[in-house]
Amino acid sequence: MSVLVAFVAAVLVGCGTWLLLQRRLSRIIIGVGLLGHAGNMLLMVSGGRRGTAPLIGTGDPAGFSDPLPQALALTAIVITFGITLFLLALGFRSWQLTNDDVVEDDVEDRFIARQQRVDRDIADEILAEAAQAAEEDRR
Amino acid sequence: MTALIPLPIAIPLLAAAISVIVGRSRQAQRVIGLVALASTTAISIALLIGADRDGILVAQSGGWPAPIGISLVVDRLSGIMLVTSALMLLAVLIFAIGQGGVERQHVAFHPMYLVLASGVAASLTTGDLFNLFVAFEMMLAASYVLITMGGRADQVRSGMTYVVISLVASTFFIVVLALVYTATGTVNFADLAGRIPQLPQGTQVMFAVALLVVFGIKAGLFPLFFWLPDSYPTAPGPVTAIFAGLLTKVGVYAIIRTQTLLFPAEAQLGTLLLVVASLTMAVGVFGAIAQDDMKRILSFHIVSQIGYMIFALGLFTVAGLAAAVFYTFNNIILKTSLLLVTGLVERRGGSSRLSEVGGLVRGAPLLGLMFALPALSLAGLPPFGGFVAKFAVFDAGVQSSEWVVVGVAAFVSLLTLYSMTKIWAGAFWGDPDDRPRQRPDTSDTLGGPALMMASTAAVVVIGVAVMIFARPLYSLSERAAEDLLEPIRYVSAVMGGRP
Amino acid sequence: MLLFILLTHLAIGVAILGSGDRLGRRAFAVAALAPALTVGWAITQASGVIGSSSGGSGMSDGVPVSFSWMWVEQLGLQLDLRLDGFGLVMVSLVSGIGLMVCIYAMGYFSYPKPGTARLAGLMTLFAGAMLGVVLSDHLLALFVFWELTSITSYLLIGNDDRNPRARAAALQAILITGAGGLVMLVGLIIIGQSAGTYLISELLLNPPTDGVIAAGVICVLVGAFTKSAQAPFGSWLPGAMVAPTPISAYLHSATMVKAGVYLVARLAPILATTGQWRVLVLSVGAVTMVIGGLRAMRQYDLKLLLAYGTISQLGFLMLMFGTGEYKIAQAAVVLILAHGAFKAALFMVVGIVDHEVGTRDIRELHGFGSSWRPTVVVGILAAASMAGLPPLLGFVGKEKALDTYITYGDFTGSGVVLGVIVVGSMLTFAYSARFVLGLLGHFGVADKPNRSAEAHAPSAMFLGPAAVLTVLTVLLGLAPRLVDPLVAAATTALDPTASPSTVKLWAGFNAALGLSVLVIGVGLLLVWKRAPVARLQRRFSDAISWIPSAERGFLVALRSVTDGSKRLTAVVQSGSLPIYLLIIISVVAIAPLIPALSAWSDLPPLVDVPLHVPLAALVIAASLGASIVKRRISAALMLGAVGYAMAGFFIVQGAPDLALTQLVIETLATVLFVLVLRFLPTRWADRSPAVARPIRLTVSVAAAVSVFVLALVAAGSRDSVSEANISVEMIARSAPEAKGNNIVNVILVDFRGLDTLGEITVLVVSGVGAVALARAGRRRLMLGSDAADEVADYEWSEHEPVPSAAPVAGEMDQ
Amino acid sequence: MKRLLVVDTSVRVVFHSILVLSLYFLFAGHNQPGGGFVGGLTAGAAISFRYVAGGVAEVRRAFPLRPWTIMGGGLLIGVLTAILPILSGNALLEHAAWEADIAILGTVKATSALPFDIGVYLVVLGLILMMFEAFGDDEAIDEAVGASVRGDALEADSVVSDLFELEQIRELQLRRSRRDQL
Repeated sequence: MSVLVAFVAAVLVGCGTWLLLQRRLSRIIIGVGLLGHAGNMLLMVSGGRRGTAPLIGTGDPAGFSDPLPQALALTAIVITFGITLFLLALGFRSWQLTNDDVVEDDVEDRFIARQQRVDRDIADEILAEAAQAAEEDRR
Repeated sequence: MTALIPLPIAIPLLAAAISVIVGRSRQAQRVIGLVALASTTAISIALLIGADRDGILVAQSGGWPAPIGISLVVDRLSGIMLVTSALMLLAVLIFAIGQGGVERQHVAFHPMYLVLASGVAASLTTGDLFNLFVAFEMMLAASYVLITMGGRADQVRSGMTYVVISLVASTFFIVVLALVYTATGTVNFADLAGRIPQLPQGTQVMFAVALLVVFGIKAGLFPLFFWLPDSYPTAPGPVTAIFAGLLTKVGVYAIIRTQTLLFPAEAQLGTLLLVVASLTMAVGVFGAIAQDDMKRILSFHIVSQIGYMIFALGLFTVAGLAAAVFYTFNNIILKTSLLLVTGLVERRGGSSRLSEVGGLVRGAPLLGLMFALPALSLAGLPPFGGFVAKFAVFDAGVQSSEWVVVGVAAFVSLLTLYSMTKIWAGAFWGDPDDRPRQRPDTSDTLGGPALMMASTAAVVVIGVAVMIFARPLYSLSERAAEDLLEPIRYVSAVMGGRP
Repeated sequence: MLLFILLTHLAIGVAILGSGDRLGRRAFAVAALAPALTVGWAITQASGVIGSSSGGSGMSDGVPVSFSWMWVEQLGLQLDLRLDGFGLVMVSLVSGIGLMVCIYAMGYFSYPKPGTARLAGLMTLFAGAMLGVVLSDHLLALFVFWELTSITSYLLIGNDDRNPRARAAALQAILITGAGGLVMLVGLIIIGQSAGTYLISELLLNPPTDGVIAAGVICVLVGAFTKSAQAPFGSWLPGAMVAPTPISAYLHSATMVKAGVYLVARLAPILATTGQWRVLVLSVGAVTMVIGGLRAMRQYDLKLLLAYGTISQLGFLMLMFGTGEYKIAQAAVVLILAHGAFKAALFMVVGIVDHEVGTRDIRELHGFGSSWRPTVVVGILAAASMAGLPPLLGFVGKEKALDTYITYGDFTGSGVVLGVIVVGSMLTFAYSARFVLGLLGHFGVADKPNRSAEAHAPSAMFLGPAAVLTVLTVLLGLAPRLVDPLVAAATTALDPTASPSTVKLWAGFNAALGLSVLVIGVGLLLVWKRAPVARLQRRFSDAISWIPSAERGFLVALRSVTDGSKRLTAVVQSGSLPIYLLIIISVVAIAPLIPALSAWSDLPPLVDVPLHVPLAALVIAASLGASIVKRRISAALMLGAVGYAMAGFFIVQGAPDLALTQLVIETLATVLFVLVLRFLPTRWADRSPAVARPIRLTVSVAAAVSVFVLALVAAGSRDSVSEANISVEMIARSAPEAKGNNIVNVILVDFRGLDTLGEITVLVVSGVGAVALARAGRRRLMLGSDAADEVADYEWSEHEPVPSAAPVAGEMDQ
Repeated sequence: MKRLLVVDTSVRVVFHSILVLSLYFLFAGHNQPGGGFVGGLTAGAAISFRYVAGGVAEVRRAFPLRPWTIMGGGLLIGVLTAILPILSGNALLEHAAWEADIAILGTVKATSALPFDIGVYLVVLGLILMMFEAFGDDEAIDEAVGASVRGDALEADSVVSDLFELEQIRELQLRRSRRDQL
């Protein structure tokens, strides 16, 4: 690994993070794509040395690049590709439903956050009742 | 016996492939799914017995000796988890078939569910860090489809959160994998266990923390769990049940496995785990108290209880690990049964919101019983299995003199009890007439369709069986814990004669 | 047989619960079988357990009956049951009174409502659990039964579940006793671990002396205090009075609330000299006894009067048992028997009044007709026993208590405690008198309807159980020798070193008798001057009203927990994906960075291949571009450019397979991306940025720095591992054994074929999932069935259209 | 859609040559760069040409088999190659190899890794086909969108199109509960 490769991976991660931290699914997908490239970049150099293509009969096996990370990277690329397609489908469905691909906040969480729930909590009910009972008791 | 090891992965996968092809016939899909999961259950039980009797079982895929090929390993911990998950998967499948709903309407339900089963089994048996990534992806990919099955707006919304966060976590997993291979030149667990101790200590701790964080996202540790209570409740009923029961616990399994096997004592994260565990327990249970929807309450409890498991793990003693193992499988059973009951409540009362249902115990006393047993167990009240689990955790904590965490755990346990009584008082007690209700279905005298009731009852009975057979099960957990604290057993079983 | 008794309770209870409401009030007849059986069995065991010796001659030679069953012995969880002398006392209380209550309940529930049978079933289960508490020799088994009594009590209090007050009281009871139970569990674990055993009988022989045990003692006592409604945890008991009277009589006066006292009695001989035991037990007991008495004196509801009286009496029992002196404990045994008998009888009388008149408010009682005379007599006798008047059992107990305290109370503060007991007894006399006067109609208010005079007198069966208990009180008071052997055996069981004395009605002229006279005298004065006393009390309670009461404290605590939970959840659970990602990425970036910095080593070469430089420039430029551009399509193309540059890297690195895959995938991904993006608006605007830009930037930079450092640290650590990469062996084995020359492909399909299998599974899944989602809007097309309706499983969003439906996706056509 | 004969023909020619290339990648993969993934993806690229030429109908004409079946079949082949060795007492995914000397071709090696690679190929191919079914079926998409405009198929979902307005949802829920009470 060289400093340059680590730096490129770092830039990819930085840009990917920047894209992840907002609401558009299509940007998020691009961000995830950049992160994936960073992972592949690191996998690619993880064998520790550069070499010729690992094909038996094309050269000295000692000069081959490490084939295992290549296989791992290939698997990772394909898996990320598959999941990204699914994410695209989610964006597509979101467009069907809302005409946009914004990732909205969770409604229930927002209700709780705004203390807006109209339905009174069972606990509240019970507590109020108990408080009343205690009050009567005090007379 | 070792020939059986790949089958819990392969059989559901084969069934999934066939199930995709025969997509037009729901009947055929059902038969395939049931046969596959039933045989998986039987094989898992055989594997557990084998692993307990003969020690760690290893199969090398492709016949290549470790670390060239991918090793599949069943030790006692894997075996326990395999059996528990297979039982739950089977029960929930029967429940789903009884419910109709998404199972009946959607071609893809059965294949996805079977892939999920296969992915879970693969995660639990693999002895390879990269294969663990692939297994997680199988499991997660299937879960993405299942959680959005139906394509409703709220599902798409929560699905986006769930998928994006899981995907980010997976990407970080890749980065960590790349770095692990960079530093050690291997991805095989047993091989790593020999190589990681040679690294400088800072690097060891770095990897320990990085893996903890990566799996912590899947397991739902504080502060990485926020996606969980938002997304699980939107899935179709049976899917929520199996997610709640299994998925996070597979993350916990991965944490237990990697933290005990890969890292030597001086790189273990005892204190960090204890702090994280306390926060997870507390924040989870506070979240549960703030909720109104049964599904959401129970989802927050998932988080809270993960804290107990991590607490027990963080002690790194035999008692602690035994408690962690016992707590984990018991919790899988409890969570599954509670969410299945929630599904029935939803059907019976027309909603799973406590403000919209009530008085169910009068019309459906059996439902009340099926909720009460696991709920009391979850709250750790004796003499249920949950009590034994909680007691084991406390006992181990006291042994290690971790007073503060034991105190937090006790307090959280009380709040869990409060939360369960809140559900009980809200859904099962009270007057249903003064609550807005929707589409209540009170046609069944039992409390729900027979097949749904039967499968739920079966899971509840399994939970009760944990109580009755607590002694052999705890002994088993203890033996599993001893294995975990002696990683050399695992290493020599996988590597054979090799160094 | 011990286990059989418990299982019988379980079986009968479950059977009654299972039968639903079919049995009606006859359920109590079935329920009575269990205590009847237990009483019968206890009688057969009595001679053996008590032994032959009588009180005066010292040690009892009774042999306990025991049973042991391993549950999880590695954890020390096991079921050890043991019936000894004290156990016998408790069993006779639990099952004797249980039997009476069952018979009484048949009269009480003469017009059963739905759910009555459930009460009977739960009561039987409770009785079983309570028997378990008093029969357990093992602390953890005791705890198990202890919690079971809490659960059944919860269900019994809340049985009238449509009544919000019943639900509230049930919640309060289970939370307070549950909290105490948890603390107690921790305490038990501490004691058990430091003593090496959980068996009470073994602890008695070898009391632990470890340092941490002081903490365990405090924890255990908290549990005992909550269960026995001691100050400041007593608030749940008055609330629990919403339960039907038979339940209150049984659980909340005669049995369950005595569990805490029971535990203190068992542990006092072992732990009384340990840590803060005596200070805690005696001060809490004293405060409880006085406050309970004072509050009882102010009640108008007969049942609440008795409830506060119970609290006061429990405090009294704590003062007796908590000393750990067997002489005093012997008096306490008499007292616990007496209390069980008279308090149950009093509750039953109140229940009769409530049932026949329809009120328990003494202001609405105006005296009863002559047909009520037996009931009133029973009530007066029982109250007299409570007040400690001779020649009743209550007097015998109290007299002995005072006597033993005077004679044997030789520990610090015993004088103060004696004073408290005297004052408490005066109050007891006062509220007992209030009960009697109330029953006789002295508090009747003229403007309230007089219903009591013409109310129906209770049937013989209804009154019978109370009468029996009262007869016992009189009988045993006159002839205390009858209980003498039992009391002696119980005392010996509590403390093997004890040599119990005889229980007498008339112990001669001594200091205790003088105190008794004083108590009765002052008590009479309090009754005679009750109006000024009440005024004084009101003024006093107004003056101290700023001190938060226990109820208030409980409510405030609970409310602050729920409010705090909401507030905390509102903050941490924002529901917003960008914020979740922000937190997750921050943790992911920073957590491993900290240990990594300590492993920082020398930098590797800046550049190892010159060709990397232009490729790196391209990647960096394209990825920065992708993050900045405003058009979706441009961003997608930028991502494609990064992908192609990556392929270039792969080629340079010697990975043609990877490069090929990358090229094709990048092309396809771009095509598909564009296919989807064509529907979406071309530009994006951050309508409401979830994360402020500076924070976004900081976290992005942090993540980048973290990856940079981690990568270099990992690379720098490679040299410290001696073994070669595992791929070396793969290269060697690829051609000869796997018959393939392309090693990457061999790894994919052979060495690591399992990965590939998983990978194609993921592809299948995402393909199926993507189609399913993309077509979710037109399920009909895909499934060939009209599926739209039930897929969504009762979710609100799929109900019929609501009038003001928001705008639909029409704009997209423009 | 209007179609140009030239485009049509050239696309078909290109399509078939790319398909052949993809098969070459598949079969040569064990010894040279290529393999099931690359092969399948290349075939996918070929499909995209057909799609450009004639939309999803053209894609369906090129591959009359349902994508479901192709994917399921591919996975089935893959799993079977993994499981079958177990039945004969070997390890999961253990491959057998045969070598034969044939006069003209020289030494031909065949391993059971090939069917596994074929499975991979089919899955990838099926995936690409499915993607075009999912995102490329313009007619069906228009129909679905039309339906949502008309308010039948998608009516319930489009109600929540403005999720951002919490108050609206709140109001909706209240109105619904009121309606249910009636």
